[in-house]
Amino acid sequence: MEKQLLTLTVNDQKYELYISPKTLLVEVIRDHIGLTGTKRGCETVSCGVCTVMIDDMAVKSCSILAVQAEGRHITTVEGLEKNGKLAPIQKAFLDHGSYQCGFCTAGMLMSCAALLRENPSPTKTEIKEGIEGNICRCTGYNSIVRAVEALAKGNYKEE
Amino acid sequence: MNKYTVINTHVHNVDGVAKVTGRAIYTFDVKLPGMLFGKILRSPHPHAKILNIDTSKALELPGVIGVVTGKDTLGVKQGIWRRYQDLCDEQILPVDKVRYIGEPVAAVAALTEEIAEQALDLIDVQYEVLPAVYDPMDAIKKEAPEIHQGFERNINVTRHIEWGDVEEAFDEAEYIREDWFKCGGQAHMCMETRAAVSSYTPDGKLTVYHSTQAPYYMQGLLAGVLGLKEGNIRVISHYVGGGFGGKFELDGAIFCSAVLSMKLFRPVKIVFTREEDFNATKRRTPMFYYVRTGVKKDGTFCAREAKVFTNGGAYTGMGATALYLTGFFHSFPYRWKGYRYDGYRVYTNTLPSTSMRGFGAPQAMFCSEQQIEWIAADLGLDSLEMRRKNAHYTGYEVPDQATIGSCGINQCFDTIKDWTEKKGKLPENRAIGFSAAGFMSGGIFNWFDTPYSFSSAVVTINNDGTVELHVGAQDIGQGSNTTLAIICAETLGIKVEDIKVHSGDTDHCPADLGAWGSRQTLMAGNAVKMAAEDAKKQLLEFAYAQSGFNIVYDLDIKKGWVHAIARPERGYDYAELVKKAIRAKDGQRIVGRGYYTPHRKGMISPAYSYMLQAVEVEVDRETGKIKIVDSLTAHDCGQPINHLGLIGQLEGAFSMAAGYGYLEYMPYEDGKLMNPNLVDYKVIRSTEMPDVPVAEIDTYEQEGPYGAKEAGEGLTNPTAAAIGNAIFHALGVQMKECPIRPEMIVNALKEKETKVRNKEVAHERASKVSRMR
Amino acid sequence: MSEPVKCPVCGKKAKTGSAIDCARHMFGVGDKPHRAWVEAQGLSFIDLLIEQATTPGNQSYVTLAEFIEKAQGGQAEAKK
Amino acid sequence: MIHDFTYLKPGTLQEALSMLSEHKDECKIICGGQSLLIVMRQGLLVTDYLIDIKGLKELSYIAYDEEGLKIGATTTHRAIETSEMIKQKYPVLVTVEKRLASIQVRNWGTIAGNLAHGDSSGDLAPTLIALNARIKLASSSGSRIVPLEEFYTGLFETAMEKDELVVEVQIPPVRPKTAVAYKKFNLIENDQAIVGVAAAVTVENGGACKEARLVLSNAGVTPIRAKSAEMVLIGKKLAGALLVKAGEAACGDADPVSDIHASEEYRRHLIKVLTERMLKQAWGQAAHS
Repeated sequence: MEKQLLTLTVNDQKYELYISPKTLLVEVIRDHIGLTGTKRGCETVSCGVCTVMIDDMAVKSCSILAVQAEGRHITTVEGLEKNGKLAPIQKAFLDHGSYQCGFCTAGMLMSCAALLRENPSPTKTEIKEGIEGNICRCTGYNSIVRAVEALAKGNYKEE
Repeated sequence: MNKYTVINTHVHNVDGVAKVTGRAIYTFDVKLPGMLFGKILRSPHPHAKILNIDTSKALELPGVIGVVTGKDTLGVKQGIWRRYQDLCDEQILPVDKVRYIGEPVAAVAALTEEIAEQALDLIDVQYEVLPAVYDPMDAIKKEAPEIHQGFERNINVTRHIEWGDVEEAFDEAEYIREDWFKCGGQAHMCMETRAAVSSYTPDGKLTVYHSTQAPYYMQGLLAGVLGLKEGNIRVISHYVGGGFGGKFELDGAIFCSAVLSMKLFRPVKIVFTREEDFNATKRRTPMFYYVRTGVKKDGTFCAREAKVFTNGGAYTGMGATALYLTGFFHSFPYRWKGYRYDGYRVYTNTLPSTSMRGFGAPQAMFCSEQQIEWIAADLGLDSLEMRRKNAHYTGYEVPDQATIGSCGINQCFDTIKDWTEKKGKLPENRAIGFSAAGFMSGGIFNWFDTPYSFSSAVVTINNDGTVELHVGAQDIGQGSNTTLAIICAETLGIKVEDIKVHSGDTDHCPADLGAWGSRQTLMAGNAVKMAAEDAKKQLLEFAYAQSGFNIVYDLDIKKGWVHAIARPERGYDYAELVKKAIRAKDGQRIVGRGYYTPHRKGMISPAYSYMLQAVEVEVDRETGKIKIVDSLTAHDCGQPINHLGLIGQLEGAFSMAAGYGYLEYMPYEDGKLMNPNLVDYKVIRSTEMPDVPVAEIDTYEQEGPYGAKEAGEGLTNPTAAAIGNAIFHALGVQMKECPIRPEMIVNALKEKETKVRNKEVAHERASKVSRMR
Repeated sequence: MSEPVKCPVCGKKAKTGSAIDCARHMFGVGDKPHRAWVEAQGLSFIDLLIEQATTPGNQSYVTLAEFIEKAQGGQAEAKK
Repeated sequence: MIHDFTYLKPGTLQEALSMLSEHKDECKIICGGQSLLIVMRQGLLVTDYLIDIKGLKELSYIAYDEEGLKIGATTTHRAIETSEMIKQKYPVLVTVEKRLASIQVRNWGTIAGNLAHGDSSGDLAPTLIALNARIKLASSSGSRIVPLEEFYTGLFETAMEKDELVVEVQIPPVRPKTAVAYKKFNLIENDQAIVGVAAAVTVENGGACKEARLVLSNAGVTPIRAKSAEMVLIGKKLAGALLVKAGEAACGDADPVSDIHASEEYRRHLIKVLTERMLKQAWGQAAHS
C-alpha cells in the first residue's frame, strides 16, 4: 500500500515521516519516532496506557490514525520535563508514590496533565472522572488522586 | 516515634524517575539489531490430538523467516514443581495433543508482526478432536475423558491437612453449619502483557529479556526444556509491568521466542495481545468449597472440615501450591481443636489455573469468613467478638503446621470495632461488612528443588562510599528494590541515594526464588541485612584497629558518621573510613555477602501477617448494584520498612480484591473464555475505588529484617468476604458464589421473598387447620 | 505400649502410630505401589478418595484403616 | 490487524460527497474512529477506501434558533458536553455525554460517528429519539432529513444509503412543561449500558401526562421506542401503580438478549426498574418546570 507523507510535531519537535495510512498514532510515536515511554495495553481502546495529548487534549493514541494527526501538536510523557527539570505532575507522582509497576504511568500522567490544563483545581470527583479511562492494576488509583489533589492545592510550581 | 533513620521514612522509589519520565525500558520496549517478530498459532479446540502440522505454505510467505512446532523442541514436559516429575506435565509447544483453547501449536518468526500474523493463517493443522470436560465435578466422573495419561479421574494433586481429633471436636460442638461455595477465577491482567525477546548466538549463549517475577526460575526452567546449561542462559528483566503471580512460570512468549531464536540465530520478540493474555496464560484457581463448622453456643470454635475441588485447568503449574495454601489459610486466623481439609486439584480442558495474589487464600476466606458471619447471626452473637475469642495470638502453634511469631489481630479487632461504632446508624441499604485474614511471608518449601539459598545479596562498597547492592529479588512494581535499598542504607548507616540496586539480571545478580508468596521483604530483606552487616563489620574492624577503643561493637555508623556509640559527637566521615579501609585491603573493594534460607519454620512460612478489612457497602435493592462507599484496613505487617510502598501495596491489593469480590468474572462456554478483552472483562476503575485508609498495627516479627513481615498480598484475601458480609447485613441474603454479581443479588432477594411468603402461607394454613380441629 | 502401625507398603511409621494416620499416609503418597495395595484389598483407591472429598466425615480413612489393622494382624489386636 | 486501504481526506463537504459517490461500493467513512478502528483492528471490517471527514470544520458547530438545536456531524462529544447553551436548553444531553465513555474517547469521538455506528447499546441515540431528534443525510445528489427513530433498521444497520453521509443532527426546542431523563445501568460509571432508558414527559397544567416518549438502549438490535408503555401514561396522573404498569409495558416492548453481562430476564427486570425511575424523574422535573 502506498505510503504517504505525514508531518506532525511531537514534544515541540517537527517530524516528517512516510507512513502507510493505516499506521496508528501510537505506532508512529513508538516505532517510527522511537519514543517508547508511551505504551500499549489492549486492542479495544479500554486501558489508556497509550494516552497522549493532541493540542493539550488527552486522547488514546491507539484509536487514532496517525494521518488524522497531520499538522497537530502531540505531547508524550517524554515531553513533560523541560531540560532535565521534572514537570510538577511528575514530582507529585514521585512524592505520592502514584505508580508501582509503571506501565500505566505515562498514560496516567498525560490524563492528569490534560485535566489540570483544562481545570487547574479539580475536585476529587473530577480527578477520578479525569482518569477513569486509564486502568492501573497496581495502585488502586488513590495515590494518583492524592498527587493531583496536591497539585490542585498549588503545592507544586513549574521550575 | 521512629527509632530508625531511614526505615519507615518518606523515601522516593529508587526507580521512580525512570518510571515517571518514560525512560524505564520494559521487555515490551526492547529492540535488538536484526530482531524478528514472533506470533503464536493457538489451538481452537479444548481437547484434540495433533495429527499433522503443515508449515510449508507459511514458510513460502515473503518475510517469514522461520516456523517451529513441538517437533522442533526436545519435547520436555516441564513444570515449576521440579521436585515431583509427574507434576511436570506441560510442553509449551505440545507434540501430541492440545488440552485447552488457546494452547500454542506453532510459532512463526517474520520481519514484521503483521507478516507473522498473516503466516499463522497459512499453517495447516490436522486435529482429531477429542471429547472435553470443563468442570471438575464432571471431570472426576468415571465416564470423563482422560486429559493426562495416568491421572485417574483427572485428579491431578490431592492435599490433606488434619490436626486434632476432628470427630471428637465436632461431638463437642453445640451448633454445626455446612455450606457449599463456588469461587470464580480471576485474570492477573498485568498492564504489560506477557512478552519476551530471545537472542541465541553462535557461541551457544542465550540471552532473554522477559517480563518475569523470577529471573532465576526462568533460567532454570529454560535450561531444562532447551537442553542448555543454566550458566549459558542470561535472563534480563529490569522493569516488569506487573506480575501478581502470573509471571513466574514458563510462558509461550519466552519459550517460543527462545526456540525460534535457537533455530534462526536471530533475536525474536513475542508480545502477547491482550486477548492472548486472557486466553492463553493462566488465572486464579476457581474452587468449589464444602465447609462444615462446629461451634459452642457461646461462639467457641470446635471443629472445621473442608472439602475442596479446584478447577486446575489443563496443567499443574503453581496450582499444586495454591491447593495446599487454600487449605491451610482456610483455618486462619483462628484456633481449631480439630481441623480437616481434603483438597483435590482436578484437570479440565480449560485455561490452566495457578498462583495469583493471595495464592488460594482469597477463595478460602470468601467461604470461611462469610460462614463465620452467618454462624454468629444464627447464634445471635457479636461476630467480631466471636472472631476475637477464637483468634491466633503471638506464640500460638498451629498443630504440625506453624508457630506464630507475632500477631496483631487483637488490635485489628479494636480498630475496626471503634470505626464501626463511630459510624453509628447507617442509611437504609447500607451496611458494614468485615473479614479477618492472615498471610505468609514467603514459603519454606523447596519444590523447585534448587541447591541455592532462597535469597542472596551482595553489598559492594566503592571508594567514595557509594554502594552497589546486587540482589536476585525481582521488582515487579511492588517496590522491592526500594525496600531492600532502605534496609541496606539503615544497616550501613548511609543514605538511600548512595545505594544503586542491581536486580533482574541472572548474569550479575545472585540466585533468588524471586517475587511471589510475599517472600522478598522478609527473605531478601534478611539477606540484604546480613550482607550489609558483613560489609559494615569489615569497615568497623578497620576503624577499631585505628581507634583507641577497646571493643568492636562500641563503634557504629549513622547518617554517614562513624562514631563511638558512647561518644557520638566524636567521630569522622564514613567516606573517609571507606577510602582508608580499601587501601588497607590492598585496594580491594569492601564486599559483604548475605543469604537467607528458612530452617525449622514449620510447613508453610517463617512469619505471618494479620489483618481485618472493613467495607461499607451501598446496595440498590431493585437492581442489585453495589457500591463500596467507605472502608478501613487494619493491618499488622510487623515493622513497616517502605512507608509509601506499603500504603500503595495495600490500596492496590484492595482494588484487586474488590474486583474479585463483585466485578472480575471469567465465564466459559465449551471451554472458551467469553470475555477475553477489557471491554467485557471489568476491573475496578478510579470511579469505583473508595478511600482505603490504613491503620497500621505495630508488632515486631523476630524472624523478619528489623521486625518486618508480609504486606500487600495478604490484603487480597479478606475483601470479597467483607463485601459479602456487608450484603448479608444490608439485605439478609447469603451470597455463596463470587464474584457477587448484581443479577445474583436480585435473584437471591427474590428467593428470600418467596421463602418468606411460603412460610407465611404455611403458617396461615396451619393455624386454620388447628382452628378446624 | 503396643507396636505402632507401620505402612504395609513402604514400612513408614505412622505419625501417631495409629492405623487412621497410616491410612492418611497411604492416601497422601498415593503412588502406584500404595494404590496397588489398596486395590489388592478389594477396595477402589479412587472411589475412596472421591468419597472422602464428596461426603462429610472421614469414612474413607476409617475404611482403609480397618484393612490396615487387619494386615497388622496380631499387633492390631494387641492394641485394642 | 488492519487491512490496507487508500486514505482520502476531503477538504470540503462537497469534496467528501463526490468521493463518496465515486467509491460508494468500496469505501467507509471515518470521523473520530473511536468505534470504527476497533472493528478494523479486529479485521472485521475491510475497505478499499477510507474517507476521513474528521477534518471538516464546516461540519463542526453547535447552533440554536427558534427551529431548535443543530449539531454538525464532526462536533465532538466534549464540545457538546461543555456547551453552556446545551446545558441550559438540553441538560439531559450533558449528563448523557459525561457518562458516554472515557474522557479521551469523548475528546476525539464525534456525534455523527457515534450515531452512524449503529450500536444499539449507545446512549445518545435513545436520548435523542426521546428528544424527537432528526438526522440530516447528504449525498452528491442532495440531502434529506430522517427522524432518528426511523434511522435504525437493524443490528449495526441504518437507513443511510451507500452514498450518504450524516451531516447534521437537529433537535426541536423542548416544549414547555417537558423534561427528559436518561439513565443507563452498568457496573463501571462510564462503561457501556447493560440496558438504558430515556424518558421524555410532557405534563398538562392539571399534572396529567400529555405526551411521553420512552426509548430503550441495549434492549434489542436497535434503540427501541416503548410505545405501549407510552400509551399507559397518556392522560394519566403520576402514581406509583401507573409507573409499575408502564414499567411492565416497557418490558413487553423490549426484546433483549442474554449475554455474559446479563440474562434476558434480568435485562427485562432492569428495564422495568429504570423505566419507573426515569419516568418519575422526568415527570417530576416537567411538573416543576
